[in-house]
Amino acid sequence: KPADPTQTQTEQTGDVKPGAGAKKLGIILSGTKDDYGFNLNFVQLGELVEKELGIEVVIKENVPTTSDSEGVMEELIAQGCTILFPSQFGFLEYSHNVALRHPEVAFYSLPITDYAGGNFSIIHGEVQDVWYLNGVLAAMYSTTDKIGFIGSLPIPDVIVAIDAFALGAQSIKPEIDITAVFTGSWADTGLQTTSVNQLIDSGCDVIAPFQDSIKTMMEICRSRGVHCFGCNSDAYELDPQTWLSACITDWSGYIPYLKQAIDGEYEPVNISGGMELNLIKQATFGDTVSDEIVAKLGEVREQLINKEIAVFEGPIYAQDGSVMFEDGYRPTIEEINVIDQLVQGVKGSMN
Amino acid sequence: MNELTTILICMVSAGTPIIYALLGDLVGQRTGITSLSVEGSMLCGACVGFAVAAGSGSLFLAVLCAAIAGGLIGLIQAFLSISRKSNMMATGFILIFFAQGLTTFFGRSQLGVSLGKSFSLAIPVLSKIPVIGPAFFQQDILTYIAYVLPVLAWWFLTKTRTGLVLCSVGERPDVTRAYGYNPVVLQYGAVIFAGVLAGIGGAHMSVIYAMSWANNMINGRGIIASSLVILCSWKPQRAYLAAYLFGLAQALQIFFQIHEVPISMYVTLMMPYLFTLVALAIISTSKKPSMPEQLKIIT
Amino acid sequence: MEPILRAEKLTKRFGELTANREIDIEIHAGEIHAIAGENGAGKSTLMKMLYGVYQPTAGNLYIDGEKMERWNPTIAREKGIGMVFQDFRLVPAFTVLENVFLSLHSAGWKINKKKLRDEINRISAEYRLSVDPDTEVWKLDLGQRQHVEILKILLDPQTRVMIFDEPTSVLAPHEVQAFLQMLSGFRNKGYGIFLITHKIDEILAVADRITILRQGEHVCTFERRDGFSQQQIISAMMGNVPVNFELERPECSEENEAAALQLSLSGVSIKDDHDQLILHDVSFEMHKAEILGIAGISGNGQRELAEAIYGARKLQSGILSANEEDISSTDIAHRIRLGMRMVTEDPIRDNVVPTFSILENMALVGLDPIYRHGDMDWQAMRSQLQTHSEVKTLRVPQAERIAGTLSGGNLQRMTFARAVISRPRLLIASYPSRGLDIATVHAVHKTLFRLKKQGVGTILISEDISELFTMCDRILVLSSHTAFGPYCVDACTPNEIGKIMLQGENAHE
Amino acid sequence: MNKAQKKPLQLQDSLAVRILICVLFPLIAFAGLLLSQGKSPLVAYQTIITSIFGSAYGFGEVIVRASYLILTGLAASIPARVGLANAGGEGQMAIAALGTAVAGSTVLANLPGVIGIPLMLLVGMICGALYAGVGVFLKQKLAMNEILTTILMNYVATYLISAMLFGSLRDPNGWNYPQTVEIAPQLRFHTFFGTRMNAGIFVAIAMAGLTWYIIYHTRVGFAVRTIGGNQMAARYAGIQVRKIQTWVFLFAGALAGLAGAVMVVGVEGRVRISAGETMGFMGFLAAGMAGNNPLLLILSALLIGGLTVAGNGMEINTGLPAATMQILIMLVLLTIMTVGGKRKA
Ligand SMILES: Nc1ncnc2c1ncn2[C@@H]1O[C@H](COP(=O)(O)OP(=O)(O)OP(=O)(O)O)[C@@H](O)[C@H]1O
Ligand SMILES: Nc1ncnc2c1ncn2[C@@H]1O[C@H](COP(=O)(O)OP(=O)(O)OP(=O)(O)O)[C@@H](O)[C@H]1O
Ligand SMILES: [Mg+2]
Ligand SMILES: [Mg+2]
Repeated sequence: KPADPTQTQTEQTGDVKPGAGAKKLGIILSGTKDDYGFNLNFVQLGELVEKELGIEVVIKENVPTTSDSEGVMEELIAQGCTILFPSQFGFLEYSHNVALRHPEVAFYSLPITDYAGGNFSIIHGEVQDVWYLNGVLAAMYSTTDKIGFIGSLPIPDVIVAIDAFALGAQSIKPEIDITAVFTGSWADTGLQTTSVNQLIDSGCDVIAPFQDSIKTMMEICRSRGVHCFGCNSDAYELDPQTWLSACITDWSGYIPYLKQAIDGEYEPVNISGGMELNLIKQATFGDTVSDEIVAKLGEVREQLINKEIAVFEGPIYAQDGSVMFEDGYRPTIEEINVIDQLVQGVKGSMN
Repeated sequence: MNELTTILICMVSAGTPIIYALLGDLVGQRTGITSLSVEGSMLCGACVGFAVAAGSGSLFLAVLCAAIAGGLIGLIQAFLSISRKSNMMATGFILIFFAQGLTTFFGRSQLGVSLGKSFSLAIPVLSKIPVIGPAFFQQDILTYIAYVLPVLAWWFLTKTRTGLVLCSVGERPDVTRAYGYNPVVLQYGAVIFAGVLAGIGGAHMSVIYAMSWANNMINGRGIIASSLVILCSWKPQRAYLAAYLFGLAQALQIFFQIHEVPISMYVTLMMPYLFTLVALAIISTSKKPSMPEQLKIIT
Repeated sequence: MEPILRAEKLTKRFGELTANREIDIEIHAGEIHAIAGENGAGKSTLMKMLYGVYQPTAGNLYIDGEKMERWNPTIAREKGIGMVFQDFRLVPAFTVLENVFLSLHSAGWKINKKKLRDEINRISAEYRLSVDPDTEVWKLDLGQRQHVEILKILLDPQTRVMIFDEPTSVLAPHEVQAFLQMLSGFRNKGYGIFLITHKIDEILAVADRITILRQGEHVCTFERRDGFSQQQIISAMMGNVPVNFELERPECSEENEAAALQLSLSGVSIKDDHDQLILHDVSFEMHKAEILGIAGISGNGQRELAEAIYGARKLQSGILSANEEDISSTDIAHRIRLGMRMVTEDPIRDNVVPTFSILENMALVGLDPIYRHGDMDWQAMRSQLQTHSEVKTLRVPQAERIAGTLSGGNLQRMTFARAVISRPRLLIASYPSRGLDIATVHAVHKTLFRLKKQGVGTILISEDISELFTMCDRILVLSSHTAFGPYCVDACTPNEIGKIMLQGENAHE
Repeated sequence: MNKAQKKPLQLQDSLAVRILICVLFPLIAFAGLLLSQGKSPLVAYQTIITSIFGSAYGFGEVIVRASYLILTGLAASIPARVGLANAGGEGQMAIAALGTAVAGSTVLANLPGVIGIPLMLLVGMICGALYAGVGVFLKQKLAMNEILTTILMNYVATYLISAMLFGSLRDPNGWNYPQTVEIAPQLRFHTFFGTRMNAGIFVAIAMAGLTWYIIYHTRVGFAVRTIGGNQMAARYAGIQVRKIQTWVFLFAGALAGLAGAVMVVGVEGRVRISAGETMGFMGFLAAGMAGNNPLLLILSALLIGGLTVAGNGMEINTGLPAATMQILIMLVLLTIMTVGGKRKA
């Protein structure tokens, strides 16, 4: 097996930039590729990378979010990957450890933290704007004015999503009824089924899941004649009639950074942004979403991008009536990321 | 909709797959063999059942194929734990992971597939009864079968020759042999039967309950079903109690959250396991031993 | 006349051990054919081959003169051979009726309880068997279980030959007579019967023919028409070695007696396994170095009493004391330290670890454990074992043999020897001579006497009144939930004791 | 013993042939799957060697996994020797990991490593034993079947840990993600050769050896084996069966707990939601394959660890989904069960 000249050189001199001349990009997933959710999202990244940058993409599924992932990353590097995408927060610390050992490899991590530097970059797509849009969509769409949200575990992304979603919906119908339940797991089919059925029985006609695998919930919604959002990936084609939309990563915003790295001009970045940076977007709208709603969504989207409005703009009250953000205050992304309360008007509990 | 009805519907649908797997393994355990692999059989049944139902539109074919798929896992369990006398629990775990691998790999093509039809079948008059009608009689054929299955199993195990011989294997295989029956054949039959029923339970889970195939969708329900046999004290008629209690607890996991019952969500999520522990504590106070003797020797 | 079943040069080997060597044997209709021999002579093995449980290593079987190519219990049953095993072949969790149903292949695929129950009751009435068809077998005592076994055979219309392996060893004395009469009844109906027993008088009473085995070999066969005597049979079994079975009851020396353990019970009540009071208000004092017999029909609380004294069962009320010390609520370990040892009525179930070797089993409250660097020194313990004379006199099998493969008699000898070599001060022996051959029974008795001389007391539980009278100083009788006595053997007769045993039962009913 | 009487040597009786079957059959079967997917089996199999033996790192990974599996395997196999079954290694390990992580970031955080690390391990053992203690308590006091209770308590443990990690134990500086505070750095095991390999493996092997010695060479072990062979006989020999059963069960829990502690002290440094997942079940499996023999367990744990690592490598190399590797690993284990079974004649 001929040694990779770039790699050898890197090890010897160390002055070649991380990821320079990369031939392989590795993506580390905690679940399986085809979940019509979080992990499929990264498969779409892989496809885009292969198309736009012409380098090979290796995806490693089912990696536990423990230090075992370090071994997997080492193996990926051993097999020639010089750009790595550890997909989620669970890999953060371990990928950072590996990054320290392998300065020749470029890392792109997604969650907000302060690990950026050296060969370790953070590009975070902020979810609140898009979930706000989803909330607007849901409120306009619902006829019963009851909406069910199926959360997994109360991690920051999920809490921010529920809150943003509720605020969006309340911006259209202030009295709208949003019920949030948690299944305690990312993809328990049985609990998903029970949740959807019981939410529909209690009057919900729009379901918004924050789950890894949404197929089952789509099917139940379809069979019971209600509508459903997706989560983290564009699964419009699953069922255009039942599908509403979803908050998904806009990988086009990532490609320039990758290209820079391959060209040997890697600079560590620590970016957090939303639709304005093309890091995140709303997925394809379902066939039943009316032009009127689409138009309204377009309006709000512009306002959000122009910062005319902000999702979390005070006064914002928590469930118990306490003030989360003072009148007129716009919290920073770091502050948003550590919200640990549901906003007023949401039924449900995270304790 | 009436909230009680909602809970009952969820209870029945969540309990049905458990009834199948539980009764299957109960029969197996009566011959002295524990098949933890019913979890694997359920997975295979769910995957194959869904694929066949989606492809053919026939529930009958789907159930048939699911039963065969589940039975094949049962066959491997039988071969290893009977002919090779391997450790049953370890074999069970291996088969669970094996089935996970197989179904994840071969089920990929089914992940995005829709059934396109529902197999529910309301029973004419009964389904009109308020509250319980929609809960118990607006279900599907597999659920209705599950209503009579424990009674059937009870009748089979206590009234027929095959059933009695089968139970005698779990008590005293040497006596069974002395009576002129072949314990090995019976054990094979029972363990394969456990796989078959679990496979059908799996098909219910994917084809009827969730109406889709998802990776690892059984998620421990088979392991629970297998251990609920202990809660049933190896008596099939208690399967109603065990399975529907577990189903009820699953329904309440979400119900309590929707209705803002002031209990920590972690406690509501723990409910199926807590319920079972409490039920076991209550049942364990009765002294009379009912465990098949051969099971004792193994554990 | 053609024999129903004839075996030719049957040989059975287990590994290096030849359990049966080239044995010829046959059975005719309407005869009782007794098989006798010492423990381990190969009687059970031979019968198991005749019934097809074991495949012979060599030799042939003929039914009605026809050579059998394939032979197993199912075929045996079809050909009319039935067997009652030493350890019964019943499913304890099932009722009598269910057990009978399973054994009767002709009874259809579905159980018809009414029909079967009538059938059972009919046969029971005919042969005076006492079984309730709807009781679970685990609730029955051994005699009743035997009746169930016999029922199973009788209900099968095919049956022509019945094999009984030590049937009387589980019966109370008053039941033995009835059983032997029943056997004669079967013979008169034309059944051929194999009867294994260690009791010569039983053989003399009913056998038409006797085959004697010794160390796996056929010694000789006696015919009743040629006449035979007890002496003849015994010398054939023992290999013509003259044996003196006379015993002299010894006295304990005073200094030994001073050191002995003295036991007393006052107002003791005990419950049985089913939470019923089985013994009520039992009080007695045991003298030092005394052999105290416990007489009574089995099931009257003998086992419970023994367990209570040993600490395996708790007292409902009353006080148990040893040397004036109240030990009512102490555990087994404490009583072992006090010097109590117990050989239970079912040593295989209660005293033996089947996966262990004889040596390892011997180390359970027997051989003193010897340590080297904190590690158990099995080598030294083996040498230690050989120094005990009981190992030889009781013919304990080799130290390396795995307990699970030994015959019941062998294991019984092992447990008894173990208790003796562990320096006991009080020995509780339940039915120590049950299922043992005469020579071994003699050795057991001699050992008990020797212990007595050394100041060791014995509680001897037995149903055999003559054994009790030979061995004991005093006899306690258990009957109708109470203890009568103890009676001094010199001051009463076996007849009186027998009466108390039965009268208690009558009063109870 | 009875060599003379032994049946003629059958092909499958030979150890070499057995091992060959265990290696060849899964590889051939799996090659079929690879070929059907248009992948080259040779390239894939080459990765097995390179993943495990190609670098110190890969080998270290095997060792790290084996150290958990040995401990959870012991936790499953020791109770089996006194007639009990512990299916709760999973929960005991997880709870112990949590306890260790909390201790390591609070009360023990300021201790030097020499004192702190042993105390950390002790905390893990106590937590594991306590959690197992619930199961054995319910068994001895309420006659509740310990298999069922321990299995259920695995699930309960998951939710307990979730509740803790999302609640009071959440790291305040962890960007609101569910994880405990990291333990003090001096309380971590030193790792060797730039791999994740650490002293955990020595702890595990020492425990396996200790268990083996206790069972086969001490008076307590003799009592344990007696109980395993015949509880009644043990009782009549004055052995306190229940007491020993209880202590053995607690010891088993302590070993599972030690696995949790080793995980935290060795490689993780803190606890996250899925820490140690399936290690309890895999340990059960390893124990079953080893026939509950502590020394063979070391081998089966290394085997399972090696297979997982090789599986990762092959997945990356061939681009096949993770599921195929799971199939391969389980094929190997199934074959071993088939060929290596019939331990009890
Ligand atoms: N399954 C077996 N495996 C090995 N050895 C055996 C087996 N069964 C019996 N033996 C041995 O064969 C010999 C004969 O045993 P058998 O049970 O036939 O004796 P027996 O005459 O019935 O004795 P007892 O009067 O004690 O019942 C004994 O030494 C016994 O240990
Ligand atoms: N639950 C029950 N129902 C009805 N009868 C019972 C029950 N349990 C025991 N018996 C009867 O009680 C009697 C004593 O039973 P058991 O076999 O326990 O006696 P034992 O203590 O072994 O006597 P021994 O030690 O003298 O042999 C038997 O006749 C049995 O039929
Ligand atoms: Mg015998
Ligand atoms: Mg009795």
